[in-house]
Amino acid sequence: MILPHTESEIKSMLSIVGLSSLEELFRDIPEEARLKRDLKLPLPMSEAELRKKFKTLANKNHQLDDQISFLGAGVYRHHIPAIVPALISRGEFATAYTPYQAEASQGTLQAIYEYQSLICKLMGMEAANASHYDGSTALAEACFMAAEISQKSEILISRAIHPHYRQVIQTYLKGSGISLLEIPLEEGATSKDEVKKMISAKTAGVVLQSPNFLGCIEDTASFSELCKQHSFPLVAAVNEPLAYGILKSPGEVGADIVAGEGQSLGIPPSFGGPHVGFIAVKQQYIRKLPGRLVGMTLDSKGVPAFTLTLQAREQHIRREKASSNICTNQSLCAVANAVYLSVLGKQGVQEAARQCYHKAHYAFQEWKKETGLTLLFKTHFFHEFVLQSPIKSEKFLYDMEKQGILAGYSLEKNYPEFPGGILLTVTEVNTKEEILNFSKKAQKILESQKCLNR
Amino acid sequence: MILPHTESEIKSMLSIVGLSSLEELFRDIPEEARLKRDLKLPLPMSEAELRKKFKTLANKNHQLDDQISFLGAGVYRHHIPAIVPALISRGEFATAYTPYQAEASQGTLQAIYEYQSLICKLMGMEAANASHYDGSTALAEACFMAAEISQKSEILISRAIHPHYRQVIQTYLKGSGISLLEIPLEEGATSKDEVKKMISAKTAGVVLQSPNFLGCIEDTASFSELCKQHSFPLVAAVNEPLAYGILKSPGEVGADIVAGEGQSLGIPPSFGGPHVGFIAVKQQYIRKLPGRLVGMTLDSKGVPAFTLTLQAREQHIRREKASSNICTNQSLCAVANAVYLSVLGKQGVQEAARQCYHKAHYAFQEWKKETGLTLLFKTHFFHEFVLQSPIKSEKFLYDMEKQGILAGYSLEKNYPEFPGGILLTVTEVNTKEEILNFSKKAQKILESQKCLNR
Amino acid sequence: MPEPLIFEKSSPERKGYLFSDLDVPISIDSIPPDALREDLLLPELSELDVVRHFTRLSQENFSIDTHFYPLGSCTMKYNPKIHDELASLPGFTDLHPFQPENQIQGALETMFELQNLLAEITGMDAVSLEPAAGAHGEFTGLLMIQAYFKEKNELRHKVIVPDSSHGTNPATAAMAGYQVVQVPSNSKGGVDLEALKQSLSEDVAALMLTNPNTLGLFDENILEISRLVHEKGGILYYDGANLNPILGIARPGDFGFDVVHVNLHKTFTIPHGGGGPGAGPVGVKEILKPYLPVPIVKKRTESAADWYYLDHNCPKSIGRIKAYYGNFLHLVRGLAYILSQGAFGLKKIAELSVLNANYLKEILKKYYDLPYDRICQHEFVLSAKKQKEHGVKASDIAKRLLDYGFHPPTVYFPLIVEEALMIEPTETESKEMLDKFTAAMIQIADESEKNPSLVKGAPYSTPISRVDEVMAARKPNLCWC
Amino acid sequence: MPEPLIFEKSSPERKGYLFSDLDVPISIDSIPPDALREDLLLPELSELDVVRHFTRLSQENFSIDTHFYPLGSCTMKYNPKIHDELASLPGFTDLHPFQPENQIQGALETMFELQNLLAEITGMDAVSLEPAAGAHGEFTGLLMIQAYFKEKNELRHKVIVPDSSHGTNPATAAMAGYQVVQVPSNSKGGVDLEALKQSLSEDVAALMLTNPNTLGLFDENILEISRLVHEKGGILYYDGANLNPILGIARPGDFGFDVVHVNLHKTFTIPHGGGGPGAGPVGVKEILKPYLPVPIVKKRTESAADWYYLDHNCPKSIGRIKAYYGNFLHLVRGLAYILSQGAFGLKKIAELSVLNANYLKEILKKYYDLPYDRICQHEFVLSAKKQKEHGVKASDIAKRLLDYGFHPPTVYFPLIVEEALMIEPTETESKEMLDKFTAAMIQIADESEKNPSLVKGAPYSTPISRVDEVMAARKPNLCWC
Ligand SMILES: Cc1ncc(COP(=O)(O)O)c(C=O)c1O
Ligand SMILES: Cc1ncc(COP(=O)(O)O)c(C=O)c1O
Repeated sequence: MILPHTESEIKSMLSIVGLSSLEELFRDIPEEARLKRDLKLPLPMSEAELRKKFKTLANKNHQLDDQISFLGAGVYRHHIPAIVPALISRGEFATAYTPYQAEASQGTLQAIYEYQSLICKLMGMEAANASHYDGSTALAEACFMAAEISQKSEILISRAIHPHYRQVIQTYLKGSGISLLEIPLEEGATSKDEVKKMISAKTAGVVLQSPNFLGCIEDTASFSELCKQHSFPLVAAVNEPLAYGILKSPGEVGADIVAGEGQSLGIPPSFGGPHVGFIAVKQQYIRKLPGRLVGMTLDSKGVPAFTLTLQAREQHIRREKASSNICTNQSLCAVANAVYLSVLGKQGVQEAARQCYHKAHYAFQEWKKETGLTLLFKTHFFHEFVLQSPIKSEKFLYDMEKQGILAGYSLEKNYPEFPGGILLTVTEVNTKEEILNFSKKAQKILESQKCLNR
Repeated sequence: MILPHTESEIKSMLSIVGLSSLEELFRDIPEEARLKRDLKLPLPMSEAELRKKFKTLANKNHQLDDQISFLGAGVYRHHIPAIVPALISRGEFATAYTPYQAEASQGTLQAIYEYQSLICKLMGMEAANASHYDGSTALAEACFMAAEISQKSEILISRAIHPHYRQVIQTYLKGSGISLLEIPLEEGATSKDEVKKMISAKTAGVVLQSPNFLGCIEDTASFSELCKQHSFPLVAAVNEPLAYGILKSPGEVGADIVAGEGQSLGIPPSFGGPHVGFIAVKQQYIRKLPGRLVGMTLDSKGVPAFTLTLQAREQHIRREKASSNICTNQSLCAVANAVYLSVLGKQGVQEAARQCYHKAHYAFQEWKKETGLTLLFKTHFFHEFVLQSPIKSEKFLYDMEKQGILAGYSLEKNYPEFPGGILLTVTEVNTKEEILNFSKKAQKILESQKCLNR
Repeated sequence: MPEPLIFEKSSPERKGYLFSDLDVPISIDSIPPDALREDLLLPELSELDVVRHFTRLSQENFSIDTHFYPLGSCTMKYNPKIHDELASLPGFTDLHPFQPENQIQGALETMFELQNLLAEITGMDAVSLEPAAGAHGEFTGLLMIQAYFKEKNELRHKVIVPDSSHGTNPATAAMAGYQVVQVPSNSKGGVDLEALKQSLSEDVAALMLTNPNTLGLFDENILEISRLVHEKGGILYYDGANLNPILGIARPGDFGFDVVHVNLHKTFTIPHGGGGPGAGPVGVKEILKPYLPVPIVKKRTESAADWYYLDHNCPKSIGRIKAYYGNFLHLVRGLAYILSQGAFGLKKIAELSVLNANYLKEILKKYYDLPYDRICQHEFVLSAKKQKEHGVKASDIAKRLLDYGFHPPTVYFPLIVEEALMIEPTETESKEMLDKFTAAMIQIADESEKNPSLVKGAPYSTPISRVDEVMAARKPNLCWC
Repeated sequence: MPEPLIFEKSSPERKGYLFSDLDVPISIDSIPPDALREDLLLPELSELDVVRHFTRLSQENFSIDTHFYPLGSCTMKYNPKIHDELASLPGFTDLHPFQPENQIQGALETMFELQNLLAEITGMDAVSLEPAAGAHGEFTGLLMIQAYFKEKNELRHKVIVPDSSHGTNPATAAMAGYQVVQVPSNSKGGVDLEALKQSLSEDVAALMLTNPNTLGLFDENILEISRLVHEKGGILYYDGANLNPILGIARPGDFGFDVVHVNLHKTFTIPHGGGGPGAGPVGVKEILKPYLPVPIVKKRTESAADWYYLDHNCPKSIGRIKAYYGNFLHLVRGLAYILSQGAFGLKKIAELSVLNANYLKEILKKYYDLPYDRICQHEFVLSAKKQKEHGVKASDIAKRLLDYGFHPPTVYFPLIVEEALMIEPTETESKEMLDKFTAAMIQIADESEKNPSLVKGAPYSTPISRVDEVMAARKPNLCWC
């Protein structure tokens, strides 16, 4: 891309400004503060050279689509309708800024209002913000909210929350005086007995996810009751929003705040980002929400219109008293979510969830039968489950990868208590053939391993 | 894609129509004329299945970009600025119809008016139609025009016109009573001596191209004089519009009608289509032009506006008396041309042409030096030239292809008079490295061939 | 002109695009100076200028993606976005027509498959995918007919065309050197059989029939027509541009037709692109197969693997009718569409496109004159006769519809209906949309009575008001200078 | 609301999307029925409905692709389309963050290269690409500072923030648990040195400086400020969101700053997406390097080939600040931009962005009050004081600009200027465009005097008229029901 200025234009503009050279524009910068050399950068590339370079880089990666993948663990492969990228890439959406000028931004504003509404419907909530960086940071801010609401300082978090999320929350809470305690697991689900023991006068809230990071469906309703008894909020975390195509939504099972990740809803894995976080709440907490909110109102002629609202929570108005420092969010990804949920609609979301469920359950049964790999936990699951590998999980995954299969996520690093544990995900994109293929390859690897061990 | 109708809507609509079943809608079709079975088609595919199927098909092709290519011969690889596909794929351009309703189609109309103007500027002409199917059919219709203008029946066409184009013209003229005679070549250029001998009272026009199919630059001006002397039009054919970034335009060297192909201007090779033809003329011939024309006019408030015009030439008004049967043209590709010419602009088009020229000349010199391959013709060329292979050209190309190089187009089939002739094209996309690579590979092949022959 | 011309945005010396530096030495060997161009009057803009210009222009269009577009005879159905994605796979776009056969197997397979599916859908024996549009397909068809009679040594110089046919039919016949004989429609909108009989003779090479015709009507006498023409040794040409309403219901081949073209850009969802490109494959019966244009894609099964190739070896072929092999990327789209639908899906398309049209017709006939009050197929033609009594013409109604957010129907076509409004809703529009459209049409009928000048002054909401077409034609300004 | 809500377009039972048939047997093992959802209140539409809806919505936006968008503090420069193409290569999008290292070498190389280039551009020793936006980068930076002092066992609980700073600075400091101390600006728009000195103490962990600040001014005393803070053992945080005007001209690292964040979505052409996503990499000097968030991309050269890996082994790290590794696709865009420009190109960008701003300023200062009349950097702030005398506020001027086809400047920010109009043209706008903009602004100044109610009633040409923000906040309607 080249700049539009011609030499003669530069001259005439300089003369209006009353300067004789471009250098003079920088005379406020103290001499000693200036860079006295050229930046050490590669020579500029033409568009053609960029294409070549980035094609080469991209080709050094192994696309998921060119292999068989049962990798999930918080980032999921789902079909993305062609209209999602086609619509969100429209220049009018992609190159607009935050819709501060409502009259010039009704497109973004209405799309985000619809996004907020769609997320609420899916989550069983009453208000959602206009998006957050990702699931992990949304959940961290939800922890702040919980502490703010309960005016307490100890968050109890399930150990079956995504390890990255727990780490991020740990980081976020650093300066806040709020502490984070982990609730141990039982059969892959959060232990009710343990949580009861942990609750104290300091407890600010409980963070639970269902289906959790290990794929297990939690008994959220009981936790909700517990929270209600003690009058602190239940924060529901979400990794896989599509699950609520068939499972009761967090709202229906008693969550007060829902925070999580929308990547499943029309956004490709993208090596981890951009994805999109959301925070949704019941009506009474809307003024505690971090981030932007779009509201419906009327214009001066009485026509329904949209605008950013409740801005008094935000940094640009309230500065250090704001409910969060967030400014730029993940708006365009939120619009992708809105397009996705609109085109799949009620039946599509139900069908996607249904297919995930049945394929995952078929896979598990098939693999058990053919390879002897067993479920580590007895708890019900949605589309993700933990298998127990008889050999080191890293080794198993490595051998499978050599056979063209990404056979899941090893729990060894983040859950040393589950040696040999492998988290596998099966979604509607996985075919029966792929599932059978897994059996064949895994059989061989496990066989040969047995031989070695003998 | 699924249709929007729900069962209950179908019922209520049928009742308005006064029918009780969808079958009844077809009662005008005689029973015996109906298809009594299901069409024998594959089972319907979901979007995901389509993606898989077409990715597989596409992968069975070998992309040009994954090899080294010096193949041209009427279809050229040039850099396509990213904005070209980004803009023409906008739904408002892509999913609009022919702009019959001017007030609802100013976008397409203005873009096409600009296209017409840009083509005129590049070709040195005064009016261009809103596009034609491709270069070959545009040229065929230009032959009709020539005969119509001169009221004669014999078209003299250079043998250095693209063989496909000559074949298409032959086909087009079949029912018309116009005949086509080929002007022989001399050093790769059209023979002036021969054409003089061929001109007769029946001559309707001369068709010449520069640079011609064999890459040679013709002395068009002399042909133009000849045509003027005999009062029939000179039709200039065009394969490579970018040549006129540095070469005099057909208009400047005396063409009356210019017809050709715009693929070079922002359209990928696409296995031969869609590309885009154009016909441009001097002012006096505008009412003879086939196809749509966009004109500038005013709206009822005096604001400049655009509309289809001179429609009285066209089939939908004039039926059998129309200047052509063309209705659908290649409008969106014409818009691609307009975007391409706008973003490259004067300097970009000049630079692209300059680079083609210098790279081609460097390549030819390098190859001569390193491989001993020689130019078949002494005539000046632009970015395409014919080398003389000492072995059968098909064999040479085959061996080169095995080495990852598309080493040009064999003339053996269409120009048996040039055995061993290979047409090579070098454009700005070819790098020096590729050129040197060609030398290395060709050297080896020719060496080993010599050994065999010894 | 709410957006200035691209030329008016130009500034001397401005650059919009950067090429890689020339990586080879500059050639000394140079072109004769008198061949060198001196000036090049192209605009000079920045990339942003160009993006903004064409983005803004695009917004001035009505399109399927933004508006209901019930343009008769054009089948403005939704163009699935997935097809754009498939057609822009680099394995398709970055492919040269002259690559060796082993490098283009995927492209040839695509074409082979589409040839076969279209043959099945139309009831024909072979299909050529070369024609770039419907009219081009017609031309190809007539040249084949010509070649056929030439070989039989029969001199037939006439082609019969009903007065309700599409304009390309007579234009094509003339272009192929035929004398055009027009037969009138009967009171039911079909071909007048008596007139047809009288026109038929040993001079007649072919009858070109658009069916369903441009009135949206299926000719009840189709089999009789077919019998009559064949009896006289003539060839039956089927303009299948309007195939949409009979997909999976009936097939031209089964009516006895010998040649048919279809418009992939109508029935098979190729986007119209503001007027093109399209694709107009032609199907033929066995008798015309030898004359198909070259090349034809064929398959041979070699040692287990299929091998596709381009057959140029067709001695009786009419020759080549377009450089290379058709609008290939559009063939990808057409194939994707058929595969996405299957037999059941295609039939549903036919049924619901016809249902939509009849639904509109039944509602609107109370407000507008309906010259042929029958079950229609994919479209129907109203007349603005009643409105004309108040001075409101079909074109006024068309312009007024723009203010209601609808693209107008085709107007003044077919020529045989006075003040024609030709409405084709297509199957991809929902009942809600149809209901909104009828509401607007009814409103306009009302306005035409009560406030005709309101309608005659429309449109009021478009970027420009009504254009002066007379001035455009009188002093044609076709090029900026 | 010219376009109905998506929910209002829904029709029960309508389907928009088809999945492949389930190819496995249905599982008998089933979820406890009380976990099953009963109803799901999502809309039911066809694909065309959805395409039309969002296409039409998009058209209601102003955007860089359609309008000049001189929104101060936001650097609304052209976002090259080539970056969209590169960032959507399947080798980047179809990549899972947990794929084994050998499968993600291209992604890691991309990140490694960008880390290094940003370090060079900012004059820092190491860079983390994880933060998703500027504010996220600030938070990361402050946590690193906190960790640094914690290790040194220094209890510093204050962060100094000038009153001209961006709102995220104090908000971030508060979020990290700091007490925020605000220092005023001096008459030249820079930090008031005396006030700064008084605020500085052993309690101060850091000064956060936006430079050029939100008045568009480069603080002449930058080196003095830096010296003062370091003297007291404080850390210097540089808000580099406005790096654009000093690219290749000066580097925060060279001023003595220890941490800097940059906004790839401002200076480095990532499209703003209607508010995000962005990317806010953070660079640090050697002393803070141990505290960088995990993971960091590193390279080791093994047997001739480079090998990239994610280093999690950083014992002093503040930890993870986002799941996975940042907004990766945006990093592709940022890298592409830097590579397309090179050293010369980046410097040109700085120069011309500053030239554009000063050009506008010089022309407009005759019509609007200019509180700080100095050479500005990328932007400048006018005050609508004079216009206010006629009852016309900054927001009125903003709305009126819409009628002239311009997106307004940022208004009422920075808070220290009364009726602020903060104008940042960026370097990608041409002189013609700037001239058109000044013409409109001058016209509005004139209207403000002669016809203030015209300005106060604006806009007149947008899809809706002025919205009622008070009502929106009083009875928040945030969700359709
Ligand atoms: C009935 C009929 N025949 C033929 C044609 C001509 O097709 P094309 O425009 O593709 O040349 C059309 C298209 O408008 C048509 O509607
Ligand atoms: C000076 C300054 N600092 C910080 C920020 C915050 O960056 P972000 O919106 O990416 O969080 C901005 C962006 O608006 C800014 O202009």
